[in-house]
Amino acid sequence: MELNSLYQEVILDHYKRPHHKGLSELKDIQVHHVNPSCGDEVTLNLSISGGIVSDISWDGVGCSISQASTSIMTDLVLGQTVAHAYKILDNFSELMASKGTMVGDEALLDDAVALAGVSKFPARVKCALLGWMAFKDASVQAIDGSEKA
Amino acid sequence: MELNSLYQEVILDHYKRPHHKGLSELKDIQVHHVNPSCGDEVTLNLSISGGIVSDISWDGVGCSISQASTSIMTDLVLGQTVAHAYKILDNFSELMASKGTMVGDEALLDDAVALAGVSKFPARVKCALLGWMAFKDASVQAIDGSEKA
Amino acid sequence: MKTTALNAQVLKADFPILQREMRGGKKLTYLDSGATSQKPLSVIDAQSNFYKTKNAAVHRGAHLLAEEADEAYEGARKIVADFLGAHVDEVIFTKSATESLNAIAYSFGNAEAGSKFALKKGDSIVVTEMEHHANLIPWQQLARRTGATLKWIPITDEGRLDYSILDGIIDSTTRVVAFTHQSNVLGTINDVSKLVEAAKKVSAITVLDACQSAPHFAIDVKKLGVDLLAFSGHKALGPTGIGILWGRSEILEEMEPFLFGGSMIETVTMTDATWARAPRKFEAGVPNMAGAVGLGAALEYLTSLGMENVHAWEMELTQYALDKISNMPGLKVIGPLDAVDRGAVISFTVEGIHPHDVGQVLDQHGIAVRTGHHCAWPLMKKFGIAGTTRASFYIYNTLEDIDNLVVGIKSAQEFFKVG
Amino acid sequence: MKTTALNAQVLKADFPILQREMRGGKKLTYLDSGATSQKPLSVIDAQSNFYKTKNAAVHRGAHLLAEEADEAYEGARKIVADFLGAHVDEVIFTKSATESLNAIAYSFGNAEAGSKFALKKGDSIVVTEMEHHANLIPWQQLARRTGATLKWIPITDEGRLDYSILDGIIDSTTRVVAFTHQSNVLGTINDVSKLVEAAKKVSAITVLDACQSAPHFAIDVKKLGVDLLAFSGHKALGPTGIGILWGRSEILEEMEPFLFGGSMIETVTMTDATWARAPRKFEAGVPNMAGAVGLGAALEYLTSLGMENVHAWEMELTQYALDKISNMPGLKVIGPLDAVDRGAVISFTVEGIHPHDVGQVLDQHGIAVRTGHHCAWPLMKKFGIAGTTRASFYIYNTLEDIDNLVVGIKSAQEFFKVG
Ligand SMILES: Cc1ncc(COP(=O)(O)O)c(C=O)c1O
Ligand SMILES: Cc1ncc(COP(=O)(O)O)c(C=O)c1O
Repeated sequence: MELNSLYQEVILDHYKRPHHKGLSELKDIQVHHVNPSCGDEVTLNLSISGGIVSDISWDGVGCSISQASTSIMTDLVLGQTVAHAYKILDNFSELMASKGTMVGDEALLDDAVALAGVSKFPARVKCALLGWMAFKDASVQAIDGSEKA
Repeated sequence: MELNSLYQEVILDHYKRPHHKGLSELKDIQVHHVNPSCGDEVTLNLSISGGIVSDISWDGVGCSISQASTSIMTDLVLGQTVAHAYKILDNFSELMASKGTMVGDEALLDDAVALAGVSKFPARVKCALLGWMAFKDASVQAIDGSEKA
Repeated sequence: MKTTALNAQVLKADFPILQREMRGGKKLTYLDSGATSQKPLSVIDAQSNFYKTKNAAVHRGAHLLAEEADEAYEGARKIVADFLGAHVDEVIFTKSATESLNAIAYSFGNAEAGSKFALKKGDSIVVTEMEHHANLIPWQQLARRTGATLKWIPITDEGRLDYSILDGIIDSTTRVVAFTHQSNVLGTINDVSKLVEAAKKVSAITVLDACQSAPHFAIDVKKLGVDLLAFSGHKALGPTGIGILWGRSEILEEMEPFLFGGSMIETVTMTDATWARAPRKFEAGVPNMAGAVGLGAALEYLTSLGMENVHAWEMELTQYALDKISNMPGLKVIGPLDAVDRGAVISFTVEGIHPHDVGQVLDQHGIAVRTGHHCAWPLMKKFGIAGTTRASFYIYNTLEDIDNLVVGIKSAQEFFKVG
Repeated sequence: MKTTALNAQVLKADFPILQREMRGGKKLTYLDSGATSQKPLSVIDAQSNFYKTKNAAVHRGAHLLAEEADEAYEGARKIVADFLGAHVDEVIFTKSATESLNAIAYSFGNAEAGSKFALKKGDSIVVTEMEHHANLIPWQQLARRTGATLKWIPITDEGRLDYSILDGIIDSTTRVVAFTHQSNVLGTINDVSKLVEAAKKVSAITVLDACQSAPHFAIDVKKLGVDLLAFSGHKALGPTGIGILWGRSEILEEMEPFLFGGSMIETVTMTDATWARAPRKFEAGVPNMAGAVGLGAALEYLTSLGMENVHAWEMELTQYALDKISNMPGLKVIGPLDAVDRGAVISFTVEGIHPHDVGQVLDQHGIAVRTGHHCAWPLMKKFGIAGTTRASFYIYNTLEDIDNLVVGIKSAQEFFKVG
């Protein structure tokens, strides 16, 4: 059944018990993103020090896909260099655009490969990307800010 | 051939030698009407005294139908009471709306019955009515004006 | 089961799309007519036949095709007029209700200072808290441009307008009262006569969003008493890209045009132009002729069923669905629970499952519903939710469709281990 | 006769309407494509099939139909983008060129004071004397609302823009230069690069009315260098009720929206709203999905013919027709007499016969032409005429069609005893 390929166990796990959810006090920057077509929202706090994602936390409302994807993303980028985080992000974006033709690079994406099935459901891709786009936006702002400072 | 039913001899005669064309100096009122869909125009001078159309003249550019119809109209209403002119006008309007089902009351409409064929060509009905609508407008204004005076 | 004059199971055969297969080989259970309705073959063919036999630009041609196109287009206008109990010159073709509503707001914005339509600081526009964005944002923008204030009638927890405080909201500053006939989320049908009465008392212009009403029950603009009304063809079995703006003759005669261009003029010079009369004044450019003809065929289809029968069947479906759904564990209906003054739209939340995920599981069952904020975001906030799942019914829906929905929801609850 | 890659006689078979009988049992000779084109079966079927298999509201649904509708709709956007050499996010679906042009003018009108789009007293808008009302009156109105001045580039007796005095018209006050690519009356193709250069020198925004060009020859928005462009689907083999507004990304990003409602927002509260990005920002409401899909099929049809072939064939027709018509006694062509920088539109007057009467006689021969002012009234006044008869050609026209026209005109001259 296709539903199982969309909602893999690991996704449902992240959905029920999301990681890094609840906004931490530590933050260089906070962004708020919405998915206008459904109203889902995410708020993301991000700190970058020495080119490394030193802290990340989030809160929001959304479907299982957006919640799980955001949770997985935070696991993946925390403690990584921004450059490596962007590599993950690019790889994940490509996977999401693949319309079910890619399985995903597990070495790079880890739990995020479980989201590969989402790419077969065009309307859900935006859900999977919501948190990732927030991270991208926040990191750009954080770097811009630190460059100016 | 349908063309002959549209363009009867009498219409072509009025078109080539229109009656009361050329604006007279005498006028209570002048109106200018256009057919926005084709740009045809008519300017009409009208005098009414003692409830009678005492003078009417016109100028304008337009197709054979609009020119002939205006020419015929001026023949019909000049010297008539306004009430009788309206009766002619109503009768003619009805003929134009008849989609080819009426032949027209020759006793009342005289040469205007030659325009009966126009009613089969919906796009041309407006041409046939241009001068008549100008007369109606002018007569209403003339009467309003004289009542106020 | 009561028998109505309308046999939905038989009607399904008129709609080619309802025969198609969905994911997992399931037949389509279409419960999203509130977003857009499906089209009977007669509508699809009316459009095709227009292109195959009489396509030409209307209003401008002296040739036979243009005459026939004109007759078809103006014939469609007459059908719409009859459908609404209106005069034919009061019916304006637009591309959608969204355009119709924006057209009204822009026309008011174009009015000369001092005209009855011109707004200024100190004036107010009144809407309701349950408006679709299409009947909210144009007024926000008009208020912003003119300095007028936007006010709104709040709703009760049941999802009805709070009429008790109407007097405090529609007052001597009110120039426009714009409201929906039926909420596209709650199903609530508003009390038009009460609102019109309040508006008339202060000489405000009334604008009715009939998107969710005109397709579903008989409407008579004279009886409603509003000044302007909008609806979309595509929600009424008609094609996409065609909508209606109806206005009382006296109002249209005085209103400024909205779109400028061909066919809406009387005279034009390089620096100035004067306007044709309504409805021409409001239809600039070559119109959506095939769309109008298709909408004509759609309204003829509805009329042949009888709008009373359409309404009666929808009420039967609504009652049946409300009974079933409101009794399911974990389900909460957002909107009135009784099938009185409410239409065939049911929004609900499922405890523990996000609407998107509910919709996804239903999709797996071949069931098409809408999920999200339904372009009524302020309403969602009022209820403190991110969105709902919405099932909306039309003439081709059967009780079996609702049974399918119930099965689908249960299966979602099982899949997500809730309820 | 030169051979081109396009066989009009064969193409006729793709167009159902060209098989029908006209008055007096004559076959249809359709010479009114400048007003609206006929539709090949592939376009008619594309629309029908959308309704029969994937109709659903785009942008909002989580169900399979909505996904498929979305794919079809966005696929059509991609086809349009490719057709114009544009980026897909630069393509906005409207209902017509008229809407597109009005949308631009209203968007500028909605701009905050001080924005690059906001106009004020002292600013000027430049158009040409050969504009269709749709690219004239919206600017008259914007000028009226903002206090800006409307100026225009006059035309020569031959019917070309008078470029010699461009400098005096496009000057430091100029904020917008809006002009037609090809005149719908004269056939004149304007020198886009010259006008864009003059506009760029003073940092004015350029708006191109491509109604009569995009359907007839290859267009590349990057090469044209304009900022905004509009055309109508129905003149390009597409359905009625669908049009295109193209804008350079940077421009669209900064422009204010025009219609407000569903799908164009990012967030909404009762008092305020923020906008989605282009193209979404400019497409409020449920769009004309079937229309977009039909337009996609139309542009695919044209692309499969090759726009160079379309153009080459039209030039052959134009040359042939100009030779024939300009040599007829009593006939006067209004517009350039040589087939250089001019398109397949020929306007003419027949001495002693009013255009309406010419059209009527032609109609009797099954020939459909347009007569009147062609929504370019100021241009008529410039030439001191009330109107013209206009024959306009497209891919399905043959040399024989032109021969028919000549016979028809002669018969009109005989009937009215002139010439
Ligand atoms: C040059 C030109 N501009 C604008 C228009 C308006 O197009 P539409 O009526 O399809 O909006 C037309 C055609 O009518 C045209 O020929
Ligand atoms: C109540 C209501 N108003 C307005 C609209 C807007 O209609 P459209 O998108 O067809 O313009 C809708 C539907 O989307 C609606 O349900």
